[in-house]
Amino acid sequence: MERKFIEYDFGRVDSERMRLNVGPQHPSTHGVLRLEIELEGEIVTDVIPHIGYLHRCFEKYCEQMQYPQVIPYIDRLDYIASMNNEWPFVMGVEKMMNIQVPERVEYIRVIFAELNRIANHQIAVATFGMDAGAFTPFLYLFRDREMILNLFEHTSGARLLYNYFWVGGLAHDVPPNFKDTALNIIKTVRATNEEVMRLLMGNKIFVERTVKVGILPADVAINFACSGPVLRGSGVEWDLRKAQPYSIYDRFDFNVCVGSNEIGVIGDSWNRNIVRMNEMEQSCRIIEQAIAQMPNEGDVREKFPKKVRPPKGEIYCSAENPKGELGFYLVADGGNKPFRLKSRPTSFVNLAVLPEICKGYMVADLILILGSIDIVLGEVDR
Amino acid sequence: MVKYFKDILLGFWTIMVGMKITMDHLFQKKVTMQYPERFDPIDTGFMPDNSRNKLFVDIDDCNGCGGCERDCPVNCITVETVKTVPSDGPITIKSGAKRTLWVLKHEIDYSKCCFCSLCVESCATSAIFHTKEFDYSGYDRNELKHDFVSYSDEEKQKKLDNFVAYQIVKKQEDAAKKAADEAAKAAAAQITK
Amino acid sequence: MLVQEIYDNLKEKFPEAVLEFIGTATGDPSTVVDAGQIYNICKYLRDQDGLEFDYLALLSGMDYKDKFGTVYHLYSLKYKHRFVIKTYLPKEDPSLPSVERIWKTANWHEREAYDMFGIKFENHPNMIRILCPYDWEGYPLRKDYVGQETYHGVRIPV
Amino acid sequence: MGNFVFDLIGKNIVAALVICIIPLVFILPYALIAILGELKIGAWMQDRVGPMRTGWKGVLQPVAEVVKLLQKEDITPTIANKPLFNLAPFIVFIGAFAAFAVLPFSEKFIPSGINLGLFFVFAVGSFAVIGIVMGGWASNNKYSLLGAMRSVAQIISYELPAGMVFLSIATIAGTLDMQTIILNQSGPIWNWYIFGGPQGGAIKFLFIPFFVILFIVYLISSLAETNRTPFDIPEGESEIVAGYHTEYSGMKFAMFFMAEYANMYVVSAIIVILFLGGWSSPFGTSFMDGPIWGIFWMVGKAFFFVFVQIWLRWTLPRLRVDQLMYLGWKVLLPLSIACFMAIAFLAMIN
Repeated sequence: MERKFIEYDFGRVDSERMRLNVGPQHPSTHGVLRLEIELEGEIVTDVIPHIGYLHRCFEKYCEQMQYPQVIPYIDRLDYIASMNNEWPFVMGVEKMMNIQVPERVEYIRVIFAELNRIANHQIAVATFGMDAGAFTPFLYLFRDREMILNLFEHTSGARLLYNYFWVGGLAHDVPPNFKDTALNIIKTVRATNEEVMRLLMGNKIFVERTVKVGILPADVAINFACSGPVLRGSGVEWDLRKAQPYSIYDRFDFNVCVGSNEIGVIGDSWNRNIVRMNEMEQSCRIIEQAIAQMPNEGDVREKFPKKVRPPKGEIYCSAENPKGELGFYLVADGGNKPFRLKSRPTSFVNLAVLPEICKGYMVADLILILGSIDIVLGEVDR
Repeated sequence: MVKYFKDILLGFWTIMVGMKITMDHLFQKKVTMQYPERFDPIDTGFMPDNSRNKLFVDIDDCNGCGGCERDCPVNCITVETVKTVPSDGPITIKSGAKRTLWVLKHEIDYSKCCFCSLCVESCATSAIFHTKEFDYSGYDRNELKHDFVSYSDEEKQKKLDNFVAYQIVKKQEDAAKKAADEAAKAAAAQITK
Repeated sequence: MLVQEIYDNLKEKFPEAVLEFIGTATGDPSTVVDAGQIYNICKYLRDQDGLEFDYLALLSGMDYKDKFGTVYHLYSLKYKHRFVIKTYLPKEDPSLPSVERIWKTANWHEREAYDMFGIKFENHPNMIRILCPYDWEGYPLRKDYVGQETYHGVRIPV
Repeated sequence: MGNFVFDLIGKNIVAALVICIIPLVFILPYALIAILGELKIGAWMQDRVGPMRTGWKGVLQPVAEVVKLLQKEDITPTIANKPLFNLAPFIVFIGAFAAFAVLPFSEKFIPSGINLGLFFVFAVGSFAVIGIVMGGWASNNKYSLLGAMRSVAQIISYELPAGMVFLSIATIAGTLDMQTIILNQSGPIWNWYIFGGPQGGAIKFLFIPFFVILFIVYLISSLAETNRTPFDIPEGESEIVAGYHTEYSGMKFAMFFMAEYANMYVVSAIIVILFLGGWSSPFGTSFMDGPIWGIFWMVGKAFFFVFVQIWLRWTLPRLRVDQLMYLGWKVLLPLSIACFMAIAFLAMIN
């Protein structure tokens, strides 16, 4: 694919390049990220990300922790999608210990993971809009996310860091009016999405700001091992839920959303964002199907093992997180603590592509590209 | 040229659409909750029964097993215990089981607590649980440490002394018993000889 | 393609460099290869028709107490198969060729492995620390790591 | 148009001072109201309730903010160029304040009834850019410098379409005097320029589309000149932190703030004067008309456009620098020139 940059002839202009530190404290670095950028006027010629400001030795801690104690730490990786984070770890330990979790648990897990995917994409779209200067859609989306968080709070007891998926089951059963609440949430999410499509995504200014900005060709995206909406925005149809169906995802009918040339160019910021908008709709569909199929009765805690002690061995277990593929490479030595737990942090891998795609654009575009990658610094730095 | 005018019109039209949406919202019902006035933590609509807030330990129910201390991922709980002695009499915890340990210290550092609920899960007697209180603060980090044991220092010291004294007594008794046993054994051996 | 077939294919091509096949009762099987040949093997795995591992999911450094190691988790988006390669490295001065030129994503993963384990990757364009401060001493994820007591005059709480 | 203050207390220095102070007395309460409007309208559009703590329903919030800004430590960066750094906010404010000299409030009251009112507004309108560049450069901050650079390009480019709009109105009105322009439009509502102006007959309807386009062109240019969304590029919060006023704090920041709000009123008032009949009543000369009602109509109409600016701010995302230039040079300028030529032609055959 041909890469289109804003053409600018540096040769003839006798000017000094400016080095600018974007961050660690900057309104739109989504946390404590420092980008050392080199500017030619307003054109970005080089970007060097400096990360690690939020590094808190996650992997070292995990070696000191028993398996159930690791889960609260995993919550704090990508603190916007904690439910999804817990899943690959729990799934990996269950596979190692050969635990078959009950049907009902699988359905509840799917519903919560998809609800959290919606919540995450709402934040991603909202903050992306705010990077472009539109503040109002941000609050509309946050208002709806509040409903999802309320449901999570009524289920797990916490709003953000759930510690809900446990090895062999779930920490609590769902509240009695769970199905109605979930369906109500879907209704609201759809209504707001339609509104955001008109207010933000359809706005000509926003379209002009995002199309043909930060074009990430498919081969580069694969080479950089991008995943999630960043990869799918580049037109690669790769979703772990379809490619290697884990849990019960093969029972649901949903589409993998990919970027298109309809508005903008495949792989630009606009496509990454519209993939998120469409994925919310697909998540709604999955939740509807899951609620219809879900068994009503059953104990979510019946398969809890007495002691979580996976046998000696190693496993790489990954799941399709809202931001992409989150995996845990777990090496167990037969004890009650992991010998080594290496995470494959989605945002870390996706952020690595930033210097590749933002050269030749303006500072304002750099911020938008960073927003369209949708990183969480808790996960980048661990 | 057509695209030029189309773009201008499209830009104008989408701005109008956006302005209509914000104008509609101007007259809609607001969703803000005025926090301290309209917030009632007892109201289940705001806070569910299993919500995870400040921890509380019912020390009369705590048998001092230390499970919460072991299961805490952030080591915010400190439990110190001493064994009971027969002279304390037949004592039980609130739920009726026999108490074998005096809890001398059960301290939770709320500034470290991560509200994961693992301690609640591990407690066999349900002595530790989450309350509905969540807005607490202090001017010093140490103010957020809370010790649930209400014994005075003398009482604690007395319990420790009791235990130590009992250990000595027990040791002597054991020694005496052992000596008696050996004497009996020796006597028995004598007899068999 | 099954993991066993890929292993056989690889063994045929690199009889010297492919050392061992570890199949476990639980979890993923993996293949141990010679660290010095890792670049050639990875290049083969990416470019060979029928294998085409174009996606490096994860590159992790390892400390097995008696030796170091690196683990590569590979996907093929086309054939949807996975493969795991391992290398073992000596305790003294561990180093092996970088695969950054094959998969760009290895850039940051290798920097992280260097940061955490002190494993050096040859031919890497920018072999500096990534998560720890640039002037940090020691390699934190090593099993025998002892932390710094002070950093720029600030005491580090244990 | 005589000035009624001079009539009242004679032509002396006290009268001159009073005339100078009246706009200032107007700006301060107006700025408070506009800030409150910004907070509240923004909140309501986002389904929030906005500030609720200070006073009844939070109406005293802007007062609290001003008091906070006054109390704040006034920080000057050590490496800043101090004289320029300290001077910049005042120059920006003077630019906005000077425009009030020729803004009529009613039939009877205009601080300075010079007959080059439009030209004067145009001239002092570009004054602010000097202050912005001064502040941005003197702050010795790269973000401030970027903001200042953007601001210059923006304000200079949008002066042109605005100038074309002024020119068209001057052509049709035959004057640059504000009061005369308004007097031309007095009478019933269809005498306003946006409805084709005072001329009668069928040719009036030929004028309407061009005036409407000019009206929109000026509305957009005015947003750009006051650095309001979607043209708040010089202070684009998500990109360059706060642009040219990143390093300012306390009272000097308040000056920038006040200048922005004063500018909002100035451009709104000019829209009202040029297209919507200024202080004249929409019900003709017989009903709700007169000097006192004139103030009501003038300020009321201007406040509506202040509201529109706030409304746009909470609706739209921000443009990029090159798109801003594209819009200014390739869309607004050709459109305004075309409209100017059409209007001149129509005025000639009329």
